[in-house]
Amino acid sequence: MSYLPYAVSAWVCAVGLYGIVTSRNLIHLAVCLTVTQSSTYVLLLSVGYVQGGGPPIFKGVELGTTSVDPVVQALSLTDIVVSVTVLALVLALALDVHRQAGTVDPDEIAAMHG
Amino acid sequence: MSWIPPLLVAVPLLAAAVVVATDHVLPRRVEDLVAIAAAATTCALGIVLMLRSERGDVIHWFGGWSPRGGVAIGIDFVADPLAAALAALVGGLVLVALVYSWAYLEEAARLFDTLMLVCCGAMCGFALSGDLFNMFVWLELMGVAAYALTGFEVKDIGPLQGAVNFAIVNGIGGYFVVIGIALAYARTGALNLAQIGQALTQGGSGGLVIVAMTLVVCGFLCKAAVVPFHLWLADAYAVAPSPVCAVFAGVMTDIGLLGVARVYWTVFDGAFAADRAAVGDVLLSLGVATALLGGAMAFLQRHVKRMLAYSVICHVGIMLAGIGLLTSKGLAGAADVLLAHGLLAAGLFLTTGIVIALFRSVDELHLHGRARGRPLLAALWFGAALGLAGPPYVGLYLGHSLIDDAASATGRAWLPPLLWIAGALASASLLRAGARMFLGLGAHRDRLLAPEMKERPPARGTRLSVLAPVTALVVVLGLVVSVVPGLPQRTEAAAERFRDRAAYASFVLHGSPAAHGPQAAFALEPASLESILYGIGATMLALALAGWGLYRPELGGSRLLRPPARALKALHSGVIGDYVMWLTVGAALVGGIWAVTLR
Amino acid sequence: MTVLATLVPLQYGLFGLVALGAPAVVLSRDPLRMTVVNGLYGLVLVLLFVLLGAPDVALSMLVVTTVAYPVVLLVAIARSRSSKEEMDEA
Amino acid sequence: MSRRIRVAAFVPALVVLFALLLWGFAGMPDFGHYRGPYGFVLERIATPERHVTNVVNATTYDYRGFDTMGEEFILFAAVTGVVLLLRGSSGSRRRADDDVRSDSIRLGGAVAPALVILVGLWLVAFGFVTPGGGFQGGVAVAAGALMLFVAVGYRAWSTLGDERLLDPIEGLGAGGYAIVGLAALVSGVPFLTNLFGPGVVGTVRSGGSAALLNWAAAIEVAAANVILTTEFVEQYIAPMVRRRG
Repeated sequence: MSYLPYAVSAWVCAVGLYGIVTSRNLIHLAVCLTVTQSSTYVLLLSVGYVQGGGPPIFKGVELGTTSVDPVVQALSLTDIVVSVTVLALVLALALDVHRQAGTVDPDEIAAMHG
Repeated sequence: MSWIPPLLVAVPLLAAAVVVATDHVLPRRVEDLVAIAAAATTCALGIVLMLRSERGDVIHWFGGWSPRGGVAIGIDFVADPLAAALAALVGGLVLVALVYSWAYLEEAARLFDTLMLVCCGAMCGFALSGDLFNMFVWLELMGVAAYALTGFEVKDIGPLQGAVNFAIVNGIGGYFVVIGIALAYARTGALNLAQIGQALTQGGSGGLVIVAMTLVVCGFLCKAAVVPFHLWLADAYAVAPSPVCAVFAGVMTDIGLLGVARVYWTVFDGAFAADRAAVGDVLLSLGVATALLGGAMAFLQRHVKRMLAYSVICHVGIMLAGIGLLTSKGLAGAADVLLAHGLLAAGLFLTTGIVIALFRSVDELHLHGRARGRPLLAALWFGAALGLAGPPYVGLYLGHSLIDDAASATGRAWLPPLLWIAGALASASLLRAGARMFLGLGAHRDRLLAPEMKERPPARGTRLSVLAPVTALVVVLGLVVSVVPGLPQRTEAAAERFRDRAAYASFVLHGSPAAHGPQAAFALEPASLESILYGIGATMLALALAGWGLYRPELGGSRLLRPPARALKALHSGVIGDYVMWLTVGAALVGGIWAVTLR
Repeated sequence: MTVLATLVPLQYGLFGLVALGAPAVVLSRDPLRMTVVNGLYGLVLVLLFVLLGAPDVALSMLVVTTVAYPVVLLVAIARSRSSKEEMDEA
Repeated sequence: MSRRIRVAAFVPALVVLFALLLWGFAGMPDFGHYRGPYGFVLERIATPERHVTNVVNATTYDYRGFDTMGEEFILFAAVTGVVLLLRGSSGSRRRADDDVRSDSIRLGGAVAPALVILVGLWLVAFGFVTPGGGFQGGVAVAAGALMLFVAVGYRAWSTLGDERLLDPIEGLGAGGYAIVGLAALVSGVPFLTNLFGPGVVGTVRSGGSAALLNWAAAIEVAAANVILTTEFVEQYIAPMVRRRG
């Protein structure tokens, strides 16, 4: 069981990649990107987890109490910001693509551009 | 001098914020000046830092959080001569691009300046960072600014498609890097490159380390556009405005290679000390494949910027092959190729920009003879294109000759001819395009080349009094790289230090300054006869291939060439699903090979 | 720590939900439906992060899933459904 | 390349990649057995030395504050990029003049935005004490502003969302982070070094200049999100307005 969280993360990553490759819609594809990225938060937080540990916040908790790793949490926070910005940028591009081409299907767009 | 490294990031980023904050107060030209001043400062600081770091690495611990008992608790910048030189090149090319776009992009608003400055700061940060996650942050920042710059011409479908493909492939590369970081962190509990490397030396290799290296390296190779992660590059560089391309082609692509070299020599080298060759051979093969495919694809293009994009891929392959030799000479050769190629590729993109501004076309066949009577432009174009082939003591020659030496020292005599031929192919395509555009030579039609693009490039500023001198400066600098006295010795000394993992680790974690040998002498190294012959041969080959390319349709033989050409073009389909498929195949292949060969 | 120990099965349950949620999002081919499923998937992640002792990350994920993602996605979907003529008008 | 060939080539590669990931992950310590040392060192020193009880935020804005500077600029660059993409390269907004909104919402939505904004500010202010911080609070403040849009309508919103107001704020947020860093450098200590002492444990004033960075991040995040939302919502509204007019 102690391997399950890591396996879930690998699974989510693979599922997201599958979604990206088979996608017929840039908006769908952008969401698949965020799904792929969600595997990285799951992995990071699982890596830093300490069995029986509380959050690394020592307000009203005695110092030295077992707690989980704060570093991976800081990394995940940055990662989440990256995912929002990439989603916003890809969607903005998708909007422009739709304005110019009238479609958001990657195959059709490539065919149109030659 | 330890105050310089943070400024290389802080100055351009702060200037970007200032440009946005004062947008409605300051006139546009003043904002442009702020941006130009910031880029110039970055370039100057980079040069100072490079000279200083030749006497010993310069380290800066952010927030003053230096390591305690060998455990890094903060983030550090470590400036060695190679990284500092790259930062200086970044500043210089961004400066050139900003000055150029002053005259070129008439409606270039603050958005352009802002994004260029952000990109500049991010590239410097990536080059100098000594922390694995911090490298990822700069990689993403570089990317976010670059996607938007690629889509600058939002009125056309081409730029948008290029930006989408760029964003998605590099985004996935970024996720690979993060997963690799998580793996390394789980094993070592560290994010600092030196500390991870130190811990892995003791912990040995095994599946975790192999997979972590695969993911981090593949992630960086996406940025560096190495086969099969390269497909996005031509879509993006063909459509971004020329000054943007000059920066992208000149430094941003190659910076991914710096990432590969950095993580290999600071992190993974210790763990795989017994199987170095197995690591290097994969990089070497990828490099050779990239160089040859890039050269061949360049030859099949008629869209000049697309052709240049493939020539960039070709030279990235040459650099990766140099790095893959895993010796100081090989790395130094890659660094010198990077410098000369960065300047020449930037010069070629800037020259193309002028051609676009004057003739509103980027199509080799369409421009046939139309640029006749432009001797200066023609001289710049042919000079830079020939420099890429590397005739003796010109342009890329120095880097090539160092890689030749490294290859023969490691018993790989087959490597140099392949790399010279690849470079000659790229050079030949550019010479052919130049001969059609500027001299009006050759056939008017060639069905072997990629189909014509429908789009007409947008109107651009044509103030040649600004555009031409800037372009000429870059091209001339690129051509004389090979004859700078002492450059080969100094890059080699820098490369030697770059590869010294133990010295790096004890310097970063324990502050013990590494002892460095005496300053390399300023002397022109007597080049080996082989390299001179290769250089002459590559130049002749480039000229011959260019001539053949010009008159090929009349010479026949098309039936033989058409099927492979069609197959190559089909691979580069422009469909993002295909690109991600290839990316996955590449990562699986690299990881699979290492899983079998590294034990 | 006994309170935290009782949460372990819940953690594994949420990991299982994440494993099911990801394909559910990816296989929703209709973008609007996908936005909803993605929101639910985000909420599962929020709960998981809370149980992994990461309230800060959970809070970030919460504001992102409930505010940032839906706004940009819904606008993009709405615009991509309008016809070419309407786009030209705009 | 047809879709079928693409998927046929992709699936085996994906299986190999998945197997590689599983193989690599098998080398990690068991779930729940993080071994340190990085995190444990920070947990040991953060509260005594920095007077900060939320070690995550101490990491985000102090020990690894430089990462967060990069993160703020990622947001900054993304907003600039979205503006570039959605408005065209000139960067000037095409302003729609009409009011598109349902009157029924206006009355109900007066109190809620204020509450949400307050919650956001609270999250920022107590970031070094309890969960929360610049990013979470900043998005919450932006969400409150978004609710205000629903409540007061487009015209009032576009006054609030005016670029002449928001651009300087955004520049200040991102630039402020760099300025705090440079201030340290100018006073002769490393970039982003804390200049104000650690403050008082468990209060708003804990964290020293990292608290300033927290506020700079909050300003950047809030402004960035308001601009992003405005740009996207305008994509939706502008054509509707034009059709009415």
